[in-house]
Amino acid sequence: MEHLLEIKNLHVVYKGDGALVRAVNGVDLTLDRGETLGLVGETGAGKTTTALAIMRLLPERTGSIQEGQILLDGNDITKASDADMRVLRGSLVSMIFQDPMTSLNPTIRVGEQVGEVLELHHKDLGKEEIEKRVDEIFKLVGLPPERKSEYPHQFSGGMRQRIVIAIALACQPQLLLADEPTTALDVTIQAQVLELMQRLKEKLHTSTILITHDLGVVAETCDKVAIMYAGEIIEIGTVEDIFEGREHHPYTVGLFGSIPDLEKKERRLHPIDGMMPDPAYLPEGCKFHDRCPKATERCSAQAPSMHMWESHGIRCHLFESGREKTE
Amino acid sequence: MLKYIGKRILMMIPVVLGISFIIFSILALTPGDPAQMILGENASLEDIQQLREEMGLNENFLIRYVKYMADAVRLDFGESYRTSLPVVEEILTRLPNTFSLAFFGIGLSVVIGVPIGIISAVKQYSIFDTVSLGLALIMTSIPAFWLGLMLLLVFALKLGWFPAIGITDWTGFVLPSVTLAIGSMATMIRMTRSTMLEVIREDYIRTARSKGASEGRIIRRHELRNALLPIITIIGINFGLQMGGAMICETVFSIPGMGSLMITSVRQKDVPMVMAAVLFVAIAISLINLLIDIIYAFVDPRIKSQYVKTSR
Amino acid sequence: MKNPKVENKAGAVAVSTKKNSQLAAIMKRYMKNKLAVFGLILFLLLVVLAVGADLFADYEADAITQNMQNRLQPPSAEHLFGTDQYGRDVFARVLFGGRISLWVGTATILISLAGGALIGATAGYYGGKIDNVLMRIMDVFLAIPSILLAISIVAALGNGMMNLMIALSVSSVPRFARIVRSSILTVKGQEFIEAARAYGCRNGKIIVYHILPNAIGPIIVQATLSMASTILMISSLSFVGLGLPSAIPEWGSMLSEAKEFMRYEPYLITFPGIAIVLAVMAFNLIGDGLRDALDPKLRN
Amino acid sequence: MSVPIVETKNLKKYFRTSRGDLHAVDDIHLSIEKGKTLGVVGESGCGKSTLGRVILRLLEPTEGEVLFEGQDICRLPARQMEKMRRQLQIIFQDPFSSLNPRLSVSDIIADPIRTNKVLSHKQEIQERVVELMHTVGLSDRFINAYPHELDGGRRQRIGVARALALDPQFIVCDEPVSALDVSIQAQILNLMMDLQEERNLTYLFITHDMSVVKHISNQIMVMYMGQCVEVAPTDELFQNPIHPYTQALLSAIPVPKLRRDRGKRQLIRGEVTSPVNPKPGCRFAARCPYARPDCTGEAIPLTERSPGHWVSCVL
Repeated sequence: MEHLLEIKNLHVVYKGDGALVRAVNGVDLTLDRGETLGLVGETGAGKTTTALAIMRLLPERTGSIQEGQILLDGNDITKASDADMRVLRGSLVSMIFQDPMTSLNPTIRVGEQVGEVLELHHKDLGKEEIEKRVDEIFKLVGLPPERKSEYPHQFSGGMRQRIVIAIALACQPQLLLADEPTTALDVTIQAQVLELMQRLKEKLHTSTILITHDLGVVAETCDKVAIMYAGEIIEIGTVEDIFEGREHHPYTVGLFGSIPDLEKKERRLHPIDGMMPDPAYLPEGCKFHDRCPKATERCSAQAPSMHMWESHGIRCHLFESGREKTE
Repeated sequence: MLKYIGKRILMMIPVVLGISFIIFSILALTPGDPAQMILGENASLEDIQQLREEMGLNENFLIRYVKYMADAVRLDFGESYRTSLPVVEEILTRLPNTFSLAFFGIGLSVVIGVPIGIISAVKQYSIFDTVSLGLALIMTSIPAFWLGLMLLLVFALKLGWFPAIGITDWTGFVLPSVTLAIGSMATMIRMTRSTMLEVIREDYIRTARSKGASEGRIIRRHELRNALLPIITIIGINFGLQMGGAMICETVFSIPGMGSLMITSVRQKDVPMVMAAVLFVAIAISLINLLIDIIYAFVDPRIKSQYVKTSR
Repeated sequence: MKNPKVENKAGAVAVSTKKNSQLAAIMKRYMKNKLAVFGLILFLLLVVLAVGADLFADYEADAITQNMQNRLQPPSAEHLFGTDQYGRDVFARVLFGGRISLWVGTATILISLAGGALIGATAGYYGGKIDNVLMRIMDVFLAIPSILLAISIVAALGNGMMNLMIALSVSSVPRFARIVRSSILTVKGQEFIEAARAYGCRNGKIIVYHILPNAIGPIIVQATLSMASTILMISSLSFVGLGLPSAIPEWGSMLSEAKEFMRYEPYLITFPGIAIVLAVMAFNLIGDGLRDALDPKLRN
Repeated sequence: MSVPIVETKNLKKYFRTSRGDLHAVDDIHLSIEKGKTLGVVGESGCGKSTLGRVILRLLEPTEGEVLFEGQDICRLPARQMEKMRRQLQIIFQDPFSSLNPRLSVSDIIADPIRTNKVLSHKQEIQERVVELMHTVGLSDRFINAYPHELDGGRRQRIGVARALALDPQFIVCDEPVSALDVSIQAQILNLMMDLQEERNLTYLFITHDMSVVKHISNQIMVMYMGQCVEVAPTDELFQNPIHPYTQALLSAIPVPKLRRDRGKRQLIRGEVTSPVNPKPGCRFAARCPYARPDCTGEAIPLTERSPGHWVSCVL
């Protein structure tokens, strides 16, 4: 079976003044039709960079894909021309950005901003036809179509994120990249937007990569989870593997230990000491070794590879010979 | 929208009053007795005293100001000490020259400077960008009157393409307009470039890219409009500078405008003329800025919607 | 509970180990900018020539005393820039003209900076009604083009160096007041000011210790750029005969006097003009360079 | 019951706006016992940050009292207030704007000590700074570093050290971990809880994150549009939320556990508006699924449903 998206050994670097920032270091991912993958990690883990690489929207002068393939529907888009990419963006793959306050153009009516995607990808549609479609999309995301001739500043944050979603889904793309779509919103609004995304996903059968740092959001919306650390995927699996499985990468253990648990009584949290390494100066060996409570000498010398069994994979020497007890 | 325009016009009144008060106060410091000046060296003391009385010069400063403004509202700005004619007449013959000069100057700098700024920003770090920034740097550093002299020397005196003196026909406007345009063109290039660069980095440009829009379309539809909004304000601010520049330029090209009028009047201590001239120029600038504000409100939906839908 | 574990791993974070390394960092960024360094060199040259003008020429003999046998000499080894219609050495006059421009410019900037800082800081820090009244007055001043304001003041007070300084200062105070106010407002809104108030810092100390060091950057930049425009203004006013008495060597008045001879003696208008351009450019370049070096966006 | 260390009585803070009075804090009564934490939760714009600032008198209240150990600090003359400030400190959300970028770490931490002349010798101050840095888990090699050279977690530790410098009794924590990544967030939360135990500190902990607030608080107050809609001991509030807004907030938290009924939860309609010239009655009524005619029109007082559990709702 052909995957909708297959990323093989993706490396992305940014060239700043002097320093070479290695933001993504060999990411492998597959996503099938209709699936939702949660891409989890802390600031600087390389989540957004991965998404931008899929969109081929890395900052022109500084960011570049150094190595690897991104197969979208079987075609390697790392080699696609700019013109071909423009045809794909918005129609086959689209992206939702984090901050709804800044991701809409302040001087264009929201209806036109939604209509523009249709205009770009359905050249055969007439003006009226587009208007009709825009109305439908507005209803779909729960916005009154009468308000399509208003400007972004007249909408609240939650409404704007609905407009952003409308733009992303207007052409019914097969792949949606949602970069922290609810982080900037209040909890009750976040719940509304998540519910909307869930409903649309079921309706449109869109595959989604949901980038987030919130494991709660992942638990509620995703089928598969990939956890990133310092530009690598260090653990991947189904939600069951990640949330209910017994074996985990030590970083994943730390991540879960950091979240205040609503049900447990215990007061102290169990975070990992230290912090993520600067991607301009990555350590030798396993990139997590200097924070890892289980690190051995080998960890600082040799980078571990991903050890898979069934759907669950962990990038750690501890799991070299298959399932091992971590506790 | 009418409400907005009305509000803006009302807001102009205290500014104009303020300007007139400041200028009136400054000029009140002028040494010398106007009555003596008008009547000449040999006038008798009684005559001078009488004229002072007639001109109201013996009264308190504030009362003189109020009287002046009361007359000014009726478009009576007094008579020139020099020619004894109403100052308004002279000013009205000269104001259009200065005004059109400033207008041509700013028009030229916008037409040339804004596109250069846009290309510079889009092609940041290119040779074009470097060269245009370098040019802008030189252009801001050249004093307009010296540039005027050099242009005059080369194109009027040496090559004889344009007249060296006065503005009998349109050719007379060419050199002074170019002179004026150069200075503000530098501002236009730099400001357009920097606002454009800011817009290029905005999130909504990334949104437009992720829709699959082409670079050309992104520039035309998404970047230009947002970048040009601040430029409108800059044009307004620059207009004031241009009026000042035009007045200096006039002396280089011997154009009968407000500049030469003011300079002669200042030298001869013709206070009513100076007062009225400054007031007229300042009001003209305020009007232009008012116009700019209204245009801005029309093109920027964020301001427009505040007034169109007051119910929300 | 015990104290939490103090971090001990060295990590890869490079941090300052000496105090006042920030100034050094700004200098380093500035020196990386070639144009800015060029501006600095121009400026130093200008200062050396202006301050040391007496080493190259004699003020009375070369720049002031008329010498009619020697009038309108083209540039030569003896008179580098030629002589003017009164036979005075143009090179000497350009040198001493630089001294005048620098002196009047610096004095003007200092006066208007002091005035602007006082008004702007009061308005920005106290806010409310005081702010409103002060800023409306400044707006009125800003509505008059500065050259017009300066001309009016010169008209009232008459020519002369002191009056010129007053005229230029009055017309640039509002601009400084604005920039000081806005940079203070930016800093004032930040949480560390609130923190300082929370531990009992008084207003005076907050302004001097917490606000000013953070607000000073844009003010210095503005002062440098204003120096450029002030030099332009000085020469413009002198050019139309409303600045300094014409005997004093000043670039603008030199150009004004040379105007009628320019057709056959173009060098008379060339050298003073270039002098203005270079001086103005020096300050523009330094201002731009400082702005980039101080830009907090580049710092992170 | 012991005497509360901090108390407010019908505390109000209104802001004048062009559209009318914004009731940012409207009639808040609260009391915190020594060594305890009161969590204040609510969505953006509910007035929780304003409340924190009014309690510290960084903003003057429009009406009402703030009592610290029984003394109304809002009526203290300036000199006495300066002394009082040593007892009351604040930790901010933004680890970027809360530290003066022109000061080194040692100057930032030492400034409160110097300002209040707690210590005068350079050497003593320096020693105290190092001690404070160790207390918050910072290596003293950062003593001459500048804030921009450090990451968010370390900056936040500096903010904590600065707040501790005067040995205060009460600290307002205004979203101190919201800008941080989870693992760093957990480090800072642990630090704050340790400090509380060690020094018997009292916290007012402002946050929008229900799971964080549950973790650190003894008592929680839920705010909506400037008003307190429900206040209760932490466990009581989570087990038995009464106000529909509290219920909605709790059900909206994404829980990092797999549930059978994934994605199905109680949603509330609409969004928060700002409380400008609000009408009397329940401000949540417009979004409330159980709204009735008697929700609006009259002010709804807080009533005690079970010991310590107060709710403002007609239901």
